[in-house]
Amino acid sequence: MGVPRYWREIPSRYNLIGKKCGVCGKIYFPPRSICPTCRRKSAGKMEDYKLDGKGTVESFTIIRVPPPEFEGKSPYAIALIKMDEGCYLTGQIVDCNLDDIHIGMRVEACFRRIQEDGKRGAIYYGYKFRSLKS
Amino acid sequence: MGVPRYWREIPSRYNLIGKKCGVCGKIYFPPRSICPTCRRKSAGKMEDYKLDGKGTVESFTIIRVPPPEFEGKSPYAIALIKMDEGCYLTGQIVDCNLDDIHIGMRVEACFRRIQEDGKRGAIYYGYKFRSLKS
Amino acid sequence: MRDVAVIGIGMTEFGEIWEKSFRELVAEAGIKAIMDAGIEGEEIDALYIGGMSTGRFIGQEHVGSLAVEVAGLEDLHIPSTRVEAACASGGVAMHQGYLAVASGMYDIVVVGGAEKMTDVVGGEATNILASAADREWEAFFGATFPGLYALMAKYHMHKYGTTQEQLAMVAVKNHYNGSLNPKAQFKRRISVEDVLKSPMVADPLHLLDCSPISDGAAAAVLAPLEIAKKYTDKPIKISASIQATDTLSLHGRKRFDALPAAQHAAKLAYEKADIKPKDVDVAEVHDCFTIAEIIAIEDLGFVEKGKGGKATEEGLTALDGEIPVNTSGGLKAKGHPVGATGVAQINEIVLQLRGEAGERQVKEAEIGLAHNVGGSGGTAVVHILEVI
Amino acid sequence: MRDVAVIGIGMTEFGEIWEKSFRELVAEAGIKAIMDAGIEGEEIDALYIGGMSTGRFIGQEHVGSLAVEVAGLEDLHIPSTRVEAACASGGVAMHQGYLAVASGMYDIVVVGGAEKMTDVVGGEATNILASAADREWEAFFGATFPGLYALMAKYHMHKYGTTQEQLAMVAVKNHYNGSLNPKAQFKRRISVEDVLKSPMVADPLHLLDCSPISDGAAAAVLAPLEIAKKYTDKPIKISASIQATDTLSLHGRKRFDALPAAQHAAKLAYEKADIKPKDVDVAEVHDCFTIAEIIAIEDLGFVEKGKGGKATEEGLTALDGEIPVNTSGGLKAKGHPVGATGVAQINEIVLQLRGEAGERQVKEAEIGLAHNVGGSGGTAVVHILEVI
Ligand SMILES: [Zn+2]
Ligand SMILES: [Zn+2]
Repeated sequence: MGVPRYWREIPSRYNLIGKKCGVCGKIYFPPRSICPTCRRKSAGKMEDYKLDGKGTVESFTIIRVPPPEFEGKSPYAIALIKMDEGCYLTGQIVDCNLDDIHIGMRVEACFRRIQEDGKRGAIYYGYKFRSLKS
Repeated sequence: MGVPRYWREIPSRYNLIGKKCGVCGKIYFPPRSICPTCRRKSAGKMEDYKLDGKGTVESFTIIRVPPPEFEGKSPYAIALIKMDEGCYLTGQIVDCNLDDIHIGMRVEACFRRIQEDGKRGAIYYGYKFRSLKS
Repeated sequence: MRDVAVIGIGMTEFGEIWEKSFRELVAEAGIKAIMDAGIEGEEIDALYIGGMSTGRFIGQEHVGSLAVEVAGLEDLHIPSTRVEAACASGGVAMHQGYLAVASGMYDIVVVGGAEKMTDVVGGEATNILASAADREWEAFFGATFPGLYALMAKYHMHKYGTTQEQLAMVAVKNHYNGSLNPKAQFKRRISVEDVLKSPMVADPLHLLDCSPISDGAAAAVLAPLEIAKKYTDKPIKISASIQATDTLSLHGRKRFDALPAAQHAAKLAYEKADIKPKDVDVAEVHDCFTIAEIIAIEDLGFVEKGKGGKATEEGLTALDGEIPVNTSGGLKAKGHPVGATGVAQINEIVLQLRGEAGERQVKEAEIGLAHNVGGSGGTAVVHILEVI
Repeated sequence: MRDVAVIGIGMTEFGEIWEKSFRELVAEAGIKAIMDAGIEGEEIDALYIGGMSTGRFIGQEHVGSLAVEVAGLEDLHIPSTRVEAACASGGVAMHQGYLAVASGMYDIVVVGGAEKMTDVVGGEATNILASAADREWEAFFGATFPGLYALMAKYHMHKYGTTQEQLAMVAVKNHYNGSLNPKAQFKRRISVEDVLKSPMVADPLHLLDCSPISDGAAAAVLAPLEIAKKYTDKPIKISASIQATDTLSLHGRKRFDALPAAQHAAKLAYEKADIKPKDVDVAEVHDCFTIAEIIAIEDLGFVEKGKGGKATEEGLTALDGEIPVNTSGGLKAKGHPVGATGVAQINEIVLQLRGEAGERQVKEAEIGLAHNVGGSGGTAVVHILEVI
């Protein structure tokens, strides 16, 4: 199963632009069409909002049996990250020793190659995270 | 999507062995576990029954846009065939000019290569039909 | 059993909607239907969503949960159920939603249907659509999905003298109707000659006898009729909703010139709604191929078995005919995102019965029918809707 | 709303069943359940069948129609509906079948669940199972399905001090139970050391913390309680059936140490059945991974949140414990043909409540619970069954 064409072009993957509810002000990433708190009142009022890219590791794992698309890339770290804006997302942690990853670790987004599709010759980019030196 | 492993080995594909209902005597091909007329009375009473392989074309079409597994094989004829035992099946008609195929045409089963799976190097065999010279 | 009404509808444009993902399509149709119904999220008791092969088209199963997330309903933890019956997935979602309300189990149920088909390459779509048929005993031997309908077409032509031109006229009519529908995938009018000159897919079906590969989503909001007026001035009553089945394989059927499941569903639906076929003012039928519409108008009793081709030629089913069929453009011209189709049909009938169908409005339409088929007839769903 | 009973059950052996196709598995489970219930085909009003990814595992969608054909019911044209909610597909089929009977819509409904997972090669199964999660925002970035549960495990360990050994003890217990179940995929008993020494899949989950890839099917026959005695001396009453949802994505949830959908379903189920968690005599819970069982027994209120590891260690959930959990071997040892699992759980609870569970029989089991989860918690279904 290749990556659907649409996905290659999801701009939020590059620019971390989520949504801010025009009613309650809450920030959502991945982007949502409706605020789960304000619901119909928020329809048409979800505005683009660019995340700062900084967050904290809430949990993580090391993938040692990868799916076919990540063959040859394991082991790699996947984390649940709480962004400073309050929303959560799933992403890889890179540029560090896997043993150094820990819950509570501060991270920042960087843009990297995520997958390749050998058959179609396509490369898909998006965010990963690295340790935030503060 | 490759052909599931199980399918390569469906013996009925080779030997045209269907089922005969032990209650009403009706013959089924493809094989069934339950007779749709006798239902629970037929459970456990569906006996193997080898078809003679002869039948009549009930309808047919020429496939000109083939699925990926039949790439390069089109045009080819697919027919709805009423077997002499009373059951119907779907199969290709081969060894004749496509223009000669007609509803009411008498045919007999022959055993042929159906599909190849380039990636796995597997070849799948089964029945096709050819004109019955009587 | 209580009466059920449609109180809201919504759908996306159909076509190759390259810039929107499956979830955005679902969100768009769902939000439109909810806004149309004027309900609050907290009022929704359950969701049903039809999708045929989301696992293969977009690598995503579990779209019931996805629908809850895109609708922002997760904190309510309401049941959301994906149903699948190939190209009848949308109709089955409607039927299951109808049952949920009719039985008194739920009050407000949102029904959706969606498919994103254009993201796969080339022949992959052909292979996926063959999963609506019997993979082991039909597709394995080389039968394609158009091929199965071609077998029915050839049989029908042989038995009743139906002609290629009559088949083509179904496409011509539906493209004409599609030209009046802003949401249709094809808005270009075509001629019988265009159809007959288009490449042959599976004799006797040409490319223009076949519905396209499409993206799209549709939704409808259901409520008990007794409270429907609270939400809308124009509730449309569902006077019958029947789901029926037959064998998965075409060769397993009792006959090849009809879809027995559709005949059965139609019979029960007419009984339930207490109407006759001739009482139907407008119908959306499952014209995945032109032959399918001809068989459908026979199975639905609009004409005698075998007379569908002739009736089409004579204009019975045209927009200004006695029983306008596929005023939306049908699957042929409106587009056929398989999981969405059954719900999109309901959208069209509701528009017609509300008198909101614009240029393609059928005058004084009071009773509408929707006929949705899965595979080569393994599933059929018939809905009858009425102005109240 | 009327009471509903299970009047028949049937299932195939689970495992790598190389010599049987999907349809043969469906036929076998269905026929066994129908024979067990002692019903005639003509009495069946509707079918519901759960299957997660039949389109990708065997290239076959439209399995509602397929089930009708394998059961020989096509001439009745009864509605047959495939439902899908990833690994909760079977539980959702049970719930939809329950609604259909409880609402008075139908009397006899046959519910099935099936999956044939071992026919695909290598990593393909991993990719398919990821379609239960959010393909765009989880799997795209490299998250696997075991990976999502590993995130929950790590979180739980960090927050509550749950240990790898406690996780392993879930597997040890369930393999022990599986050794007493003739239909289980794994009948080999294992030790904590075996689990900890098995290869790491996604830290902290080892291979033996994960349920296997399996083939299998299960079925159940439902009827209104008031007529159930006509068919069986031992009808088992469904005293609650609740289906709930949450976001598809794990990162979209309100918490990561629980499945809010399961907590919600459990709460409503206890209210409906009018019992407390401690009243449950035997439970089948969704242990797709060992951490899932620990979270499940907390979400179900058998223990306080955070105490699931300790309770497992202390034997609360062992066959001779206070609340025996996964007496069948669970998904871990019995096997996990995803679409079948929810219905197989009902099979086990019915066997236990009938007193027919053989060597693994729980003494005086009168109230049983089944807990089935889809994806990482996007869907949850809880059933409570009772001896009457
Ligand atoms: Zn808000
Ligand atoms: Zn018989």
